[in-house]
Amino acid sequence: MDFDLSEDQRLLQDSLAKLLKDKYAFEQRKGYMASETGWSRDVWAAYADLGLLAMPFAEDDGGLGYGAVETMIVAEQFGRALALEPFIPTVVIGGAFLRHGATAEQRAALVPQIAEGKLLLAFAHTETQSRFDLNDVATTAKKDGAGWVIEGRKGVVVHGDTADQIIVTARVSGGRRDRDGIEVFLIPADTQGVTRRGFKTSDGQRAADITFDNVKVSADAKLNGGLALAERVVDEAIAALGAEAIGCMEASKDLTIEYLKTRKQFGRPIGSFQSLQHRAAEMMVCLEQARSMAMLAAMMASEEDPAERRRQMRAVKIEIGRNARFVGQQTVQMHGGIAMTMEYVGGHYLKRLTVIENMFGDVDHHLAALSEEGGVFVAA
Amino acid sequence: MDFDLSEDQRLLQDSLAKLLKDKYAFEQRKGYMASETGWSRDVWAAYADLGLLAMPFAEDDGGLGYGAVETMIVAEQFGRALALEPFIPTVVIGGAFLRHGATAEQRAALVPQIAEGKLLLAFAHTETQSRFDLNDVATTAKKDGAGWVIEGRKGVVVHGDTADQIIVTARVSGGRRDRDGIEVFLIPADTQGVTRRGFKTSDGQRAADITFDNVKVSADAKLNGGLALAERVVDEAIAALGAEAIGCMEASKDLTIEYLKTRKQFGRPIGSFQSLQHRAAEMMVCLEQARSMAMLAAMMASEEDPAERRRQMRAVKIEIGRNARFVGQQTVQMHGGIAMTMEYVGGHYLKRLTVIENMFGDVDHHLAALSEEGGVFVAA
Amino acid sequence: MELRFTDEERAFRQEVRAWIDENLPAETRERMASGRTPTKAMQIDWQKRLYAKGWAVPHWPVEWGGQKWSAIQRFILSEEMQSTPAPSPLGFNANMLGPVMIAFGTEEQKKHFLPKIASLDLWFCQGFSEPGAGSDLASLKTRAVREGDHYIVNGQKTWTTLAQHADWIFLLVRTDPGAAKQQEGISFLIADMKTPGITVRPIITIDGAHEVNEVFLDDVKVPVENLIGTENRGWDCAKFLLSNERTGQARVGASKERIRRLKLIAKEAPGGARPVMEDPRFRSRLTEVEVQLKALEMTTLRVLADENRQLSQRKPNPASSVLKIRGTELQQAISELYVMAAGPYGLVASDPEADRWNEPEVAQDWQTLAQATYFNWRKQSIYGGSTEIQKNIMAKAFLGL
Amino acid sequence: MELRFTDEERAFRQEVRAWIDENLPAETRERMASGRTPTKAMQIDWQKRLYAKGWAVPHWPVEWGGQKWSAIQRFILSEEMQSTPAPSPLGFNANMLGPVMIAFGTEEQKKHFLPKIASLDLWFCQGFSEPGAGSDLASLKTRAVREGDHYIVNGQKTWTTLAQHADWIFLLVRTDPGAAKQQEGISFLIADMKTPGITVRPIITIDGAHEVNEVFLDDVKVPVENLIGTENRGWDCAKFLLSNERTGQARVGASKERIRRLKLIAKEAPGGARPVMEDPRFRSRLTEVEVQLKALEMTTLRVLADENRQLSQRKPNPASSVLKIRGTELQQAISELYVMAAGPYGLVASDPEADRWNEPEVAQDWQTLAQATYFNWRKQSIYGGSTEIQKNIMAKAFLGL
Repeated sequence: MDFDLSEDQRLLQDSLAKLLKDKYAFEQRKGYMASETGWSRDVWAAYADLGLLAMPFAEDDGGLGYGAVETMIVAEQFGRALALEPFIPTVVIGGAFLRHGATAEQRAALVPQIAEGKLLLAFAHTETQSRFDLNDVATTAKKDGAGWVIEGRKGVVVHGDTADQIIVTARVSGGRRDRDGIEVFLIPADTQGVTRRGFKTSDGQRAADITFDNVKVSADAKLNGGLALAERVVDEAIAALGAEAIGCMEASKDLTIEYLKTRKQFGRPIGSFQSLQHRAAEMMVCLEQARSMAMLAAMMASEEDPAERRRQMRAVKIEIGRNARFVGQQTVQMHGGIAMTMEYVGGHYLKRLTVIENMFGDVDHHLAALSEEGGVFVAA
Repeated sequence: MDFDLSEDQRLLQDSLAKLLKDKYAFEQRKGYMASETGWSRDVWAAYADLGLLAMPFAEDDGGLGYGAVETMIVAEQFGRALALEPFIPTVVIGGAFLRHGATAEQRAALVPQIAEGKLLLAFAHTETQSRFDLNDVATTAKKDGAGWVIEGRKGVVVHGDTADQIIVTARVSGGRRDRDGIEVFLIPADTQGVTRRGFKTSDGQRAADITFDNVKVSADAKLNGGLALAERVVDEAIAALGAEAIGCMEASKDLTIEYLKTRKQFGRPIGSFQSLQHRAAEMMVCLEQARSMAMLAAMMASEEDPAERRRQMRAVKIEIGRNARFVGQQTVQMHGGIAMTMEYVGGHYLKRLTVIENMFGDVDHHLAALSEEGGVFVAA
Repeated sequence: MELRFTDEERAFRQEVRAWIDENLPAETRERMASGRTPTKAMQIDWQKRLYAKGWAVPHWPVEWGGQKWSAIQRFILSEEMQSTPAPSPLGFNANMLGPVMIAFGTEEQKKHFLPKIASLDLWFCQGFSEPGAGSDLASLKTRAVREGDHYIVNGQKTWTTLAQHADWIFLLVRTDPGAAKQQEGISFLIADMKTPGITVRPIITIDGAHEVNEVFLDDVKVPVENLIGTENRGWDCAKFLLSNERTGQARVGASKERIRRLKLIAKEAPGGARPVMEDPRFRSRLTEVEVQLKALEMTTLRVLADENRQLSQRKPNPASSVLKIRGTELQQAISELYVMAAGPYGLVASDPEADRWNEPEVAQDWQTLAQATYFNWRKQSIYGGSTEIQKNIMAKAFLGL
Repeated sequence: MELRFTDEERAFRQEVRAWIDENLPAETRERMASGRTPTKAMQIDWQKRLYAKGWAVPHWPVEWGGQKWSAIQRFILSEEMQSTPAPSPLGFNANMLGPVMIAFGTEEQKKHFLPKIASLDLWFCQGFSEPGAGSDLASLKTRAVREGDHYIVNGQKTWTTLAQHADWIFLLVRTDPGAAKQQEGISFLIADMKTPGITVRPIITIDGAHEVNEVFLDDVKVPVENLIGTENRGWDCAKFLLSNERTGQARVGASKERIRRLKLIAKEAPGGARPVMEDPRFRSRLTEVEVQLKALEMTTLRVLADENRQLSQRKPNPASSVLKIRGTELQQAISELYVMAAGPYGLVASDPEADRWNEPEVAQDWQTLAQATYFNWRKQSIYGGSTEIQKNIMAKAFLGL
């Protein structure tokens, strides 16, 4: 067991940190956010130059063959910077679907495009009735000759408005909540019958509501793996989102401590008040506990036993979610009014952390599921 | 609406406070606790002299005709003093059974004895399998000529070891958890077949495990009202226990604040440390919120609609339980080691509050039930 | 001790409820039920109706438009408005400036201003906070220099709620910078927002709302007759104002309304296999909040019933800090329950221009408001005396430190 | 970064587990599984077996009976003992006095004492706390005056854990009352408990247990060769001792064992309609604790893996405060879960003389222990550096205040 970064990993971390320092000052970020895409194509190109978009793919497919630890390192930096680009939808989630569910031909065709920053992906799984249940799928896929016809509607597709291809869960058989009968399709966004309506999410990022109206796709649009594939990919996404949350919490904590040191009230730095000191200490405890879980997630992302992986990822989601909420709220509370404003970065951490908590299941969702699955220490 | 005590009520409060000041110094209490009964017959006689034991009974029955507010006042004082006598089992619970479930003849025979301090009662409802459910009754009562035969075992009968008569729930028909088919019996403790095994409870008070082995009682041993009667009585007991908890919390808070003011560490009173100040403020908030609920309980104790009464009493149990736990724990934490010892009163408040929380249903028990009954504000 | 509402109080509640039902415009009620604040026009319209009925400022003396009501009656009116929900009379006018002027103002000031304050003919905003001051209000730097029969005011105020709607502002200024203590040498002024030199700049909060503003004061000429109370003794007015009407901060009626609405919503809110309301964990969390709210309602009544004694002693009841601390926590907790209920569709940002769209919504209205409200309500534990300040006050009051 | 145990580490765990299974007496395991502390005889017996195997003090240098193990290996041994459960080597000997003597003791002291400390031939207790000192350890008043080749010690120690079993005591005494700072002028001594003038008086804690004691020192003659380190520099030893082995304070292995046992118990524990474990709320609370415990396990491993770096820098890792704070909270939370599971039968007090009874029990053993353990474990956030002190340390470490 070894928690130190390798030389290469440290290099990756440093070079990305440098890039973000240059490109992601708060004012720059505001500009990206106000743009039509809601993020920066230039910065995306810079990520491509750094190799970030090729990271998780096998070298044979044109990637770098990096693993979950590297994803963690990168996502953490994105969290610190509150980066807006669709790294997780395209590279982490889209990448995992391609790695685990696509044919060699598909990978050969798509991976280089992703690596070069030319192909964006998004994952459409939420439906109005589904809440957080991946198996709750009313969207249908019906055989149509050699191909398929997709019908249905997906909501809150993160970065779905700018994606070139949409990865969609659809039901080929069974009842709405059956675990069997779900397949995953890769559908070009410009296919006839696909209608997208983009909107801002509560953290200022972008998502889309997408309807599929008699959408005809070819046979090879169906990836291999069905629901099990989607669950595996989501577990990898949870690991990456967890790492992003750590970066966000750490920046939030650093900002708060800096503020406590410099801001004066009643003639002294507010950080000299013991009640705030203890709260800051508690933030630190929360951050370290959450960081441990992000590491656990990186470790479990490649776990082959799906039940064990799922259980540990639920624990990750719960612990990071709880602690992120505390850190986000206390960042605002200890700053006071200033962090309630759009013009100050503090409140944006709270917003991003709230969104992360609510992606792929909130704390209570996983708490309920995990406690029904017997808890964390079942076999230990 | 008026939250002030009447002149008579203030007099009652003052005279009891004075009595307890004389009789319930911590060292005296230790003596009572170490005695065979675990409480003081002398002090019990003093309560009788003060009229406390006649309080809730109708004047026609030889009582004072006082209501739930007076019970609250008295129980709060007992809480402050950590009094050990069986006031709640005999006067509050036993009294309520007699008032609501006994015949005029029974009341005429028993109330004067209680008022004079000559008759002690205890309520036997818990069974090994029942947890907190009053309707979970395996003890049976079978018709036997004009009378009944009782068979079964009851656990944790508070002050059951010294009681002269035991009030017992028993099943005359139906399945173990049916709400129908439960009756309440008043059984002299010296009836053949009644075996008692007394023991200390975790707060140093006394209880008994009681077995009923072919216990034959006469027809008039059965009170009128069955489970509904028992539930009504328990709701009155919850109100009294809540008031006792308030007294206990208040004394606990006062002790802690006094300690914070006088105890010095690092060259200054520990009460000058802001983290402890804020914790003390939170104790105060908890106490005031709990006190409000004790008043609500006094108000609802006479509510005739059992569903509404039950719902509000659950809220009382939950809020007082939660806040009592905080106050009890913080009393020990803010004192440090000293309150971990038997020789100091601080820890005894925590112990008594813990026991109160676990009588007639703990916080989670009532939280589950109340949330299934639709919550607090159903009709508002 | 009588712990139930009397028959008269119950009858009064019915009267209030019936009158509100009859007089509150449907659009106002709907907008508020959705969880939004009323528009300026709605606020003015409603307060004028209340004023005409004599209910805008019942806690004021009768001669200035008040009612000889008990504290309980005032509570009932306030709670009924919150539960409907209807707008409450503007706090800056009814609860802050009005009582200060009644206590400290001249007869001329009272005659001229109080009716306009009560009826909302003049909308007042509060110029207390300054950049860099935060909870340390008395460290304010805005200067007012007497020149003839005017004060020349220079400085900056911030967190000025609804300054964009205001006709007038009441503000604390430093008139004697040489005073020994920072609480001394402060004066309490009122000024017309149209006075040259006053500039309002919006502050957008993290939920995207425009509620608060910066107010810049640049050589603003304020006539000396706009001084309230004694020059350099403005801190007395400020303290009086801050200790006034803390009971309102619990906002129990509003929280009860939000809970009731949440229960209806959660019964329909998709929760995968079953509606959110059928999840035992969600229900437990909701019930935990309800129970605390019930206790807070009782605590509010206790503080109210004690109000006369408190007023005669002119010192705040420490239990009033309980109301602010727990009231805030519960409002925040309720906002978190809405976020939970909204689930993934809570990610959809509320769009202030949503009314203009003809397309189908991408999420239900309440879902899009859930996170915005959660973010916005973080302010509750910061403003009006932060939770930390409330605990300092309590510690002082009963630790004597 | 390699976040999994290596094959070697896994094999080592198997070896440790097998050896413990084979060597731990059944009565010891049973007593500990019931949630009780081991008897004196059990503690000594087990530590002697560990010593014989070379596992009593693996973190010590090899020459004094240690092993060349990685921090992870030491963690594995410790966790396996906690999970079995088996007694851990006595902390006062293995983790406190031993390392201090290795760092500060003379060759003679080491040769004479270290083997006895490791094997528990001599049971040591810790004489640090004094009445009135609490968390302010350095304010200690016990005096030692040098007279010839002895120190004459007078004073009182308190909270002395298991002094009733101890053969020897290590203690802090004030040798120079005139020193400028209160941390100066303190010395670190060891003394035979049989020395005339040492009296032990039990302190009974609120759960009824006799774990701690007062130790009175009345003209106690301690030979000067029993001084550890330099006279008047005893605070260095104390600081070294206190910063040492914080990772052990998380007690993750023990908490995991308690959780596992609770799950078995709760499956049978009567909950009215169904066993306690089938109540979704109870399960959620249990799972919340488990999740935090999992995180703490990872945090412990991180701190351990970082230990060598920390040791070389001779300053404590601030994350070690995380371990104490959360470790304590979780142990206390678990004790509350046992109370919940026990329900009404949790009111039955544990009877220390229960063994003597032949009658049927009035409650199950674990039920009678639930509240006692809950009461007893309130100490966890008080001793060994209270939670408040831990947070002060953290604030200092990263706020620099």
